[in-house]
Order: sequence, then C-alpha cells, then structure tokens
Amino acid sequence: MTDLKVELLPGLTLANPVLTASGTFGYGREYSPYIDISSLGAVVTKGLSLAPRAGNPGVRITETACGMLNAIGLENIGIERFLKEELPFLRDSGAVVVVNFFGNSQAEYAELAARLDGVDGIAALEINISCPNVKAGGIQFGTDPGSAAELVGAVRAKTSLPLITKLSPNVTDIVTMARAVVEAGSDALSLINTLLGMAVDLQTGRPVLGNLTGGLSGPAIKPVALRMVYQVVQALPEIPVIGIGGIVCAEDALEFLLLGARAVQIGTANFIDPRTAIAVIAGMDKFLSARGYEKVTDFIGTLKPGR
Amino acid sequence: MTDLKVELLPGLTLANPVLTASGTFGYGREYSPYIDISSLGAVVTKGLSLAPRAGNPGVRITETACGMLNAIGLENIGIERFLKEELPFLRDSGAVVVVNFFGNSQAEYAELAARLDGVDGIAALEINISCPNVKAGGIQFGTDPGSAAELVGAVRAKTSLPLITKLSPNVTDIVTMARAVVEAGSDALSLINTLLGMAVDLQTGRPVLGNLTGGLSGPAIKPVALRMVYQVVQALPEIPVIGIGGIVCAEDALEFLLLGARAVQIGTANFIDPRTAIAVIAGMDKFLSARGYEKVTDFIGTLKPGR
Amino acid sequence: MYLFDAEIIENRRLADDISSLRLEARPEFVKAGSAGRFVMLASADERLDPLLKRPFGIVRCGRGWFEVVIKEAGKGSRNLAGLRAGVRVAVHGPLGNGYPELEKDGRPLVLVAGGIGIASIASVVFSRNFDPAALLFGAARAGELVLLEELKKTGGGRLEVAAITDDGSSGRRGLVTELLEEKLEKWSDARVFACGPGPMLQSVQRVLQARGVEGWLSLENRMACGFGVCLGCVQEMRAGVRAKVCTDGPVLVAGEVVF
Amino acid sequence: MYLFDAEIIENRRLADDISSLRLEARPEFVKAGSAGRFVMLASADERLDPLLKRPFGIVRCGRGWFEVVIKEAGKGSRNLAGLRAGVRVAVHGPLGNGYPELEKDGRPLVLVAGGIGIASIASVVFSRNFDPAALLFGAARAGELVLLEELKKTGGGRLEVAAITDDGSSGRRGLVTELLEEKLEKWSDARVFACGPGPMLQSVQRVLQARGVEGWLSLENRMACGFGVCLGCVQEMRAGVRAKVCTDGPVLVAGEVVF
Ligand SMILES: Cc1cc2nc3c(=O)[nH]c(=O)nc-3n(C[C@H](O)[C@H](O)[C@H](O)COP(=O)(O)OP(=O)(O)OC[C@H]3O[C@@H](n4cnc5c(N)ncnc54)[C@H](O)[C@@H]3O)c2cc1C
Ligand SMILES: Cc1cc2nc3c(=O)[nH]c(=O)nc-3n(C[C@H](O)[C@H](O)[C@H](O)COP(=O)(O)OP(=O)(O)OC[C@H]3O[C@@H](n4cnc5c(N)ncnc54)[C@H](O)[C@@H]3O)c2cc1C
Ligand SMILES: Cc1cc2nc3c(=O)[nH]c(=O)nc-3n(C[C@H](O)[C@H](O)[C@H](O)COP(=O)(O)O)c2cc1C
Ligand SMILES: Cc1cc2nc3c(=O)[nH]c(=O)nc-3n(C[C@H](O)[C@H](O)[C@H](O)COP(=O)(O)O)c2cc1C
Ligand code: FES
Ligand code: FES
Repeated sequence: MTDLKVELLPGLTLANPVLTASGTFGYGREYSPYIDISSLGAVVTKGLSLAPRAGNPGVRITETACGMLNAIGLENIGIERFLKEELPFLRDSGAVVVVNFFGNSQAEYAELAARLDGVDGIAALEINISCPNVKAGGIQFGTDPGSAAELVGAVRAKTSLPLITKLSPNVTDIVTMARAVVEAGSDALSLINTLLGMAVDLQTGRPVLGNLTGGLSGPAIKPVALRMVYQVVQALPEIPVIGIGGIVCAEDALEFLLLGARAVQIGTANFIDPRTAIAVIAGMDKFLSARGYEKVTDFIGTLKPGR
Repeated sequence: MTDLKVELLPGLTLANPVLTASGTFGYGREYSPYIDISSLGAVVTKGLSLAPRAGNPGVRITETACGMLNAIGLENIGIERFLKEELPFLRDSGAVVVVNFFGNSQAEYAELAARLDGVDGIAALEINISCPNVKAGGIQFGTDPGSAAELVGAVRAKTSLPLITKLSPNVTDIVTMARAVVEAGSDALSLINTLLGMAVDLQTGRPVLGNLTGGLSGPAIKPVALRMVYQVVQALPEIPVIGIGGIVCAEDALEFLLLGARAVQIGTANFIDPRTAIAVIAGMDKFLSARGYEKVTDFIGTLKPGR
Repeated sequence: MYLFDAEIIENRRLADDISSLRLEARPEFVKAGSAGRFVMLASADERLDPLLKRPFGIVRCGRGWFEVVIKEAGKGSRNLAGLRAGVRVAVHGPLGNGYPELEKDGRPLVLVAGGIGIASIASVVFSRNFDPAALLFGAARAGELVLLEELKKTGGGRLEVAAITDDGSSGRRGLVTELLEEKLEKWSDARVFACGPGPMLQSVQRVLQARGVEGWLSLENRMACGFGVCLGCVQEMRAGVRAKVCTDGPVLVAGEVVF
Repeated sequence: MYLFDAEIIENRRLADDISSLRLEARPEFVKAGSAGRFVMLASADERLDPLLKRPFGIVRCGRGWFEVVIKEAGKGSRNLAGLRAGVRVAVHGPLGNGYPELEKDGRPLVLVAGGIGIASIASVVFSRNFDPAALLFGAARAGELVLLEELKKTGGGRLEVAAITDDGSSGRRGLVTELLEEKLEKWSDARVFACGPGPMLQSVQRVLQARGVEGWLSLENRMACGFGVCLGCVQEMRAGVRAKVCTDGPVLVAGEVVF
C-alpha cells in the first residue's frame, strides 16, 4: 500500500489525489448509489451561480472521436438551494467538498465568494473563469490575463477559503494566464477546462448543438491537457496544479502526476462508468506499490528528461 | 454525378475540393503506387525549407486517443532538391501542386517565396507559420498577429503566386490571426495545423517524444477544427478557407464544406489508408448526387441556423 | 441499478438494420427491469471509440437474461449490433422510471410505437396483461415492423394489432397518429403509452390533448450518462420545469412536454 | 503492396500474451511476402481507437493465407490479438525490404532473436534453407520462447537451436548476445540476421563490429504509415544519413545504425 495522501495546499490535505471534475459529478448525491464518495480525494460540485440557471435549449451533448461536446450552459440549482439541499448531504457523507462557481460579472463572482466564505463543510473554492458556454461573462475572463487577474483579486478579497482557479485551454499562452491569477491571489490551479469545439449534422444541415459550439472533453484532449500542465508546472513549480482532461484510468492519472500535477480530476469518464474514480485510486496504489513507492508524493513531478 | 469543381481562388480552379495535407503525403511520389494523384484537388507538399533539415531526434510519433502526436521537426529535402528531384515527377503526373514552406526567419520565408515564384508546375504556395516543432521561428509567427502579418507581407512582396496561409489553432483568437494575414496579402487560409500536445511514458518516466511536445492531429481535433473554420468563415466570408483536421471520410469533409470551407485537406488519415482522399472524393459525389446537388459549390456554406 | 459486463448470448438479426441482442443478467437485474426502463450499453473493451454508452430499452427479461433491440442509427448502435455471441458488453441499468403501473379498471390501453420505439412499447406487451388493449405500430417501411409476430402471439386475443407504414409497403399507408385518432374515436376513455421519434411524440401529445385523453410518452433524448449527472438529456416541460429524461423519464406525462 | 481486408482464419494462443493469427491473402500477396517483410494491421471496422495500423512481421505464408505472431504490448496489439476467427482485419503489405538474399557459399548463417523478434527471424527459417545455420533465441522467460518446436522441426538437422532466458526458466540464464559471442567464436565467417528490442540490437551490432562479422538488423521503430511518408520511423545512421525503417528497412546493415 502506497500512502496516497497529498497536501494540496497548506492546511488542505486530501486522502488521495483523485477528485471528480465539476459538471460531471452532479452534487455528489447522484453517485452515492455507486461509490463511497467520502473515499475520493474530493468532490468538486457542478458549477454554481447566484441564481439558479436553466442552461441552454436544444441538443446539449454530442459524441466526437474519443470525446464529447457539451453545451449544457451551466445549468445549476443556484447557490442557496445548494447550501440548503445538497451541502448537508455531502457533509454527512464525509466527502471533502470543493465548490465550483461562476458569475456573469465580477460583482457576482465576488458576491458568491463572500456567500461561501466560512460555510461549514466547504474545503476550497474553484473559480470557473473558463466556461465556453456563457456569453455574458465566462469566456473573456478566461482568455485575458488582465481581467482574469482582476476577477481573482476581487474573489480573493472576499474569502479566506483556499482558492483554486480553473483555467481555459483556449488561449495562446497558458503560462501567462496561470501567472496572472496566481499573482492575483489564487492558491492553486485546475487545468484544463474544455476546448471550444463544434459539430454539424449533415442530415439536417444544422449545428448539432443548440448553442452552436460546445466544450470538448474526454480522452481526445488529454495530450493538450498534459502539455499545458507541463508548461505551467515548469513555469510555476511552487504552485499546486490539478491536472484535468481525458483521464479514464489510473495510468492516465499517473501521467499527470509524473509531470508534477499534485492531484487530478476525472470528468467525462464518470459518465461512462461511475466507478472510474475509485478504480483510478486503486490502480494508482497498485502501480505505485509495485514500484516500491511509499508515498505518492515521492512520485509526483519525477519526470525524467527525454533521452 | 455532382460537379465537384471549385474555384479556390480567382484563376485557381480545382477538379474537386479534396487536397492532401502537408507532411502527410510526402512529395506525392510515395502515394503513386496506390492512387492517381492527378485526380486529387491538389497535392500539398511536405513543408520545405531553404536547406534540407534532419528533423528531430528520438521518438517522433505516438498515438493518442483518436489522434497522434508528431514531432517530426519538419524534416525535408530542402527546396533545391525538391525542385530538381520531385517537382518534375509531380508535373509529369499531372497533379496540381501546392508547395508548403517555412523558414527560420522572415528573410528565409521571403527568400523561399522568391525562389518558388514563377516556377512552372506550382499552382499555389502554402505558408506554414504554425509548426509547433521548430523553436527558432514557426511558433512566434503563428501565434502573434503582428509578426504573422509582417511575415506574410514579406512573402507577398516576393511572389505573384496565390498565397495560402496555414494557421495554428494554438491561439486565443483565430479570427484575429486570420484577419491579420489576410490584410497582409494572404489570398486564402488553411486551418488548422496541429494542436500542441504531449505524451509521457509511465514505464520509463520520460516524455514519449524526443522533442517533449508534438503536434496533435487526427479525428480527436475535428471539433476544434470545425469551430475555427466556422468562426473564420463567419468573420471573413469572402476569403477562401481550406478546412483541415481529423477528416477520415466523406462525411467529415462535407461537414467542413457545409460550414463554408471551400476545400479540405486530409492529413493523418493518409497514413491509415492511402486511398482515403480518393474515397472521400467518391463519397462526396455520392452524398451530393443523392441529394440532387448539381455542383458542390451549391452545397458549400449552406449551414442552416440551429433550431 | 447495476454495473456489470454481460456476455452476448445471442445476436439475432430482425431486419436489415435492426438486431436483437440477448445478454446475460443476474436475477436482481431481471427483477428490476420492468416495462419502459432502459440500459446503457457499450462494448466492454478498452477501445475508446465509441466513447459513451448508448441507451436502449429493455425489451424483455428471462431467467438470467434480458433482450435489447437495436436499430443501427450511427456508430455506437452499429458497433453494438455487430457484436457476436460470446463477446462482452458493459451494462448499466436498469435505469429510468418505466411506464406507470395502471390500475386494472377495465379502461383500454393503447400502445403507440413509431419505428424503433417498438422496443420500449414491446416491453409493455411482454410484461403486463391489459384487457382490452391495442398496439398501433407505425414504421417507415414493412421491414422495420419488427417483433410484430411475437407481439401478436403474446398479446393473444386481448391485444388488437394494427400496423401502418410511411410507404404503404405493409398495412396502411400513413402515420401512426391516424390510427390513434381512429382508435380514440371508439375508446374515448383509453389511456395511451407512446414511444417513437420526437415529431411523432409531438403529434401524439397533440392528439391526446385535443381529446383530453390521459397518456405517457417515452422520450429518446441523447444521453451521455443515463443517471442524472450530465444534464445532457434535459427536456423542457410545461411551466418552465425541466425533466432529466434519464431519471425523471424516459416516460413523461403527455401534455407536459414542450417539444 | 496491397491494401485489403482479410478474414481471420485462425487465432491461436501461443503464450499468455502472444497469439498467432492466420489471415486470408491473395496469391500475389503471398508471393511478395518474403522473409523479413511486414504488414500494417488494424481491425477493419469504423472504430477510430486504435487509430493507426500497427506493424507486424509476416511469419509465413501458405496458399491463400499468411501468419503473424502478435505480442500484446499495448492497446493496438491487444486489440488485434483479441479478434476472433471470422472477423476482418485491414491489411497493408507486404512492406519493407526483408532480409537480403545471400549467396549460398557455405558460410554459416546465425539467426538471433530477442523476444517477439522471433516473428521476423522465424520467417527466415520458414522460407529459406541455410546450411549450416543456428538459431539463438533469447527471451525474458520460458513462456515467451514461442514457435520453438515448429522452428526446430522446420530447421531439421541443418539448424542448431539454442535458447536463453533472462530468468533462467528455460535453457540458460543470460542474454542472447552471450550465445552469439560463443557461436561466432566457432563460426568466425558467419553472417548474422538479428531482430529484437533496440538495446539487444545495439549489443548485437557491437559484437559484430568487434569481430568484423557481417550482419543485418531488423528494427522495430514506431511507425505511423509504414510506407515512407510520415517520417516517424526515421533511424539515425552512420555518417549523418537517416533511414526510413519502413521502406529502407526494417532490415538495415549492422554497423551502420546509430542507436
Ligand atoms: C431511453 C432511451 C431508450 C432507447 N431505446 C432504444 C432501443 O430500444 N432501440 C434502439 O435502437 N434505440 C433506442 N434508443 C435510441 C438509441 O439510443 C440511439 O439510436 C443511439 O444512442 C444512437 O447512437 P449512435 O452512436 O448509433 O448514433 P449517433 O452516431 O450518435 O447518431 C446517429 C443519429 O441518431 C441520433 N441520435 C443520437 N443519439 C441519440 C439518442 N440518444 N436518441 C435518439 N437519437 C439519437 C442523432 O441525432 C443522429 O441522427 C433509445 C434512446 C433512449 C434515450
Ligand atoms: C517492422 C516491424 C515489425 C514488427 N513485427 C512484430 C511482430 O511480428 N510481432 C509483434 O508482436 N510485434 C512486432 N512489432 C512491434 C509492434 O508493432 C508493436 O509492439 C506494436 O505496434 C505496439 O503497438 P501497441 O498499440 O500494442 O502498443 P502501444 O500502446 O503503442 O505501446 C506499447 C509499448 O510498445 C512500444 N511501442 C509502440 N510502438 C512500437 C513499435 N512500432 N515498435 C516497437 N515498440 C513499440 C511503446 O514504447 C510502449 O512501450 C514490429 C514492429 C515493426 C516496426
Ligand atoms: C457535461 C459537462 C459539464 C461540465 N460542467 C462544468 C462546470 O459546470 N464547471 C466547470 O468548471 N467545468 C465543467 N466541465 C468541465 C470539466 O470539469 C472538465 O474540466 C473537462 O470535462 C475536462 O475533463 P475530462 O476530459 O475528464 O472530461 C464540464 C464538463 C462536461 C463534460
Ligand atoms: C506527421 C505529420 C507531419 C506534418 N508536417 C507538416 C508540415 O510539414 N507542414 C505543415 O504545414 N503541416 C504539417 N502537418 C500538419 C498537417 O498538414 C495537418 O494540418 C494536421 O495534421 C491536421 O490534419 P489531420 O487531422 O487530417 O491530420 C503534419 C502533420 C503530421 C501528422
Ligand atoms: S443522460 Fe446524463 S443527466 Fe440524463
Ligand atoms: S512509418 Fe511512416 S515513414 Fe516510416
């Protein structure tokens, strides 16, 4: 048995480095028939907004080669219902909870951060500055270092909770984005969110998705995610990075850790098999134990140079 | 039978809109045992530089989920050998030839353009400003609108051949890049080149590719390619766009045309089956004929709005 | 709900592009698989294309097995339909609510199937006895009227069966809603279960609303997960409510769906 | 070179993770498939994962068929090895140069195989008669010494056979290069064909160079296309030359490869 504990941030130690990604794990409750959610590193909630959101009309998902496009449009029950109806369940289940949230404006982000500050049972906040499906806010913040930094600064001022910023891969230079939000007070980084993509239906001659474009996730994007995690870890070695993108098995997760990610999140794979995260934890232990690692932290960031 | 002829540019009419992508079709000769290369819309050559290049050491390719990473490093025989040893074969075969080229500096690009200007048997030039595997030049040009425009301007000054600029998808805003090179004199656009990605080998603990990172191609990237083609066609409706990325069958190619691409290029799929481009042409005809299209140009750009 | 790999016991072709797969299942699964519920299926290998599981109705269950009927609509269904006996399939289910258990109060039940919607409707015939009942089955052409003989046999004297095709190649030429209108003319107190493509269900809903007839529609929205998490299958309902077709449905009350 | 879909005639397991596939082939293909050449294979369905074809040596050919021996190294090889008789495989080949046709001048031929390199080496035994000849076969463990009995039978009296394993579970414990050194001690005018993993070929090359022995190495570089286009398989050679392993090789002259 390898000790899988990781100190993600000072004061935030997780039982293992395997989290479930926002928007792919509901509010945790949906998965409890299948797995013990308290055995995960943490559960990241569906992205929450101040008011409930209905999401996008029309077709919201479509499969692509080794991936999927989604244009859910951040449908969610809103922060108040979450705190009243969902958080108590999560708390009782013993799960470590990271709340993912987003706003339509900087003020909304700040208000959400303030509302979540000090709430019992929330281990950290993950700011989604990168959802490609919201026209009002989201995307600008996620692709411009200046606005991203300002936004994170505004949120930082309103909360003492650990702050994780989730970055969009739809940028020329991920390191500049990373640096900007870290300097603005983000304690850690999650990357990547979905790549902006599109699908068309030849039979109807129309875009498949009601929203025209959508976010590409799944194994197809893993090479891009690995590259970005690598770049950010190299540039900002002190900053905890959570690797996300296309993880379906323990080996995928270990690849991110090898590059230096301190934890990973599993997204799309939860849809295919709700037990994926549990299998990843077990497979990670097996791989590391077989190679004599006492602690997963001895493995993290041990990439050797190319030959 | 649908008439598949497309006028890519004033004065450059192709028998059909199906081209083969640079770096995936050699210098054309390699494919002649398998297909009649004169029946293609055009053959785009492997990217050529002034001097021959050896490419990158170490492992150069690795498969990823529905895609592949390559770090060939633009190995090529150099412009002079191409003109002497390969172009005559292509000319004799009756193929329409688009020469893809790149330099390590603006001066090299300009020199290449000058050298290729007026050479018999070259239908158009495709400037690769976007190869992720060259550290010296490539990538900066490909991701900064200012340098891209300057580069294209310098090339434009040296040639009267039709100029196609091949754009990198590794940017925040593809439309800005497109606009910049068009304003600098590019007649048409090819998109997309490969996404920058990475793979690691858990067994060795090292990056798989000798060059650390590589270019992601294949079906995995099709949604990103479709999205970028859509954005550029919407923003610059008058500019001919050649859609590239993940095409393996006629339906894939037709999706790009539906969005408004005037032609497509087939890359990675050539490796899987050298007859792909021919099958795509046949399948395109079949699809369009069955729906009563007399000309492929009646189909191009007919995307209806989402419902 | 169970997650397991099941061996294909039999793969029987019913039409050009429609196959019946009989899959292994444990008794608990069989017990839970009542009419109108569904499974998510993918071939149980490490290949990642197709990536997501695909939803299919549980047509019937027996000792140690269940049956799905798959129409080849795209890559996912083609792949499954092409698997041979002995190959393993990853199964998640039974999922969804299924058709409501109706009181046996003598009111007739009308079953309306469009195309491969018969898979869902057949599960009612195979598992419940209504008397009187009618099965109205519409398809594009004769070849797609699958399962018809078996359904007639199972339904016996209790079940009237009528078929209609778009091209008139079997039964009448026309749409299944025509049959429904005629039937409701006679059975005005009937209740209706319907499954088929969106436009058909929309017409059925219109007919039911116009006549004030009670009914349930089984929807086939695209699904990524099948268990209420991705929000991909969400269906707009009356009064601004949204239903997750996978968990609140697939069977939704007619009159409440906003198509 | 041909491009075709071939049915699997037989899939025979030779070891835990090694299978022999017999595939249909037309006479022209069989004629062209000489020792050391290879095919690119993928399952002939529309699933895009695995995406690229994978290279495998043509072990032997018969009337209407050829055989490959596949070690499960990753997803691509596992997928192929798991296909059953009757399933179709997309084939591209024969590709590559194959082993040189040597003059029968009485000089001995030494065949050196490391692990699954036996697939390539076996093709020499099955298609050519050298006298005298020796087969030196090294593998990680006994279970991986596949094809050994058949090779002995085919080689008959002309072919000396010696095996060595890393763990001593069969034959001697050690590396196949030890056997090679000993053999060349006696047969100093021998010529050598070798196939195996990179590090083994590197050692073989060193041994040959030290002794001035003539030899050929069959390389197993990663390939995307197999016909000289992708430049993925390029191997650094002496004097700054680069070889495409797929078309200039896979059999390259020992002494010229820069590992
Ligand atoms: C609850 C439920 C029960 C179902 N029961 C059955 C059944 O018993 N038998 C059966 O053959 N089919 C059934 N379907 C439909 C079946 O799931 C789809 O045909 C299948 O998922 C399409 O996947 P594909 O990869 O083959 O096609 P794709 O390549 O994904 O798409 C092909 C075509 O099918 C459409 N499509 C894609 N996904 C769906 C979907 N989920 N529903 C409807 N259309 C879709 C696309 O718009 C496209 O036109 C059911 C669907 C649901 C939601
Ligand atoms: C000319 C030639 C002939 C070959 N003949 C045979 C044969 O007869 N029988 C046989 O079992 N194998 C043979 N191989 C090796 C075989 O092609 C690889 O094992 C296979 O392609 C690996 O693919 P995969 O998807 O299973 O593994 P992957 O998941 O791609 O990789 C698994 C492991 O194999 C390594 N690998 C990947 N590709 C190759 C490759 N092309 N060559 C070597 N290692 C690789 C990777 O580094 C990794 O460690 C041959 C290779 C070549 C080039
Ligand atoms: C259906 C769906 C919904 C998502 N919703 C959110 C969200 O609300 N907030 C967010 O930050 N990311 C969201 N994501 C992105 C994922 O959290 C994750 O970053 C992405 O899917 C890449 O990981 P994967 O390849 O493992 O899926 C969503 C992804 C999917 C597929
Ligand atoms: C092995 C390989 C080599 C390539 N070399 C070049 C090149 O020399 N110049 C260039 O502009 N693009 C090059 N490309 C990019 C392709 O032309 C194409 O833009 C990309 O592969 C996406 O298309 P695809 O998904 O159909 O492969 C190369 C791609 C591959 C896979
Ligand atoms: S299919 Fe995922 S929520 Fe219904
Ligand atoms: S494998 Fe493509 S050039 Fe050799």
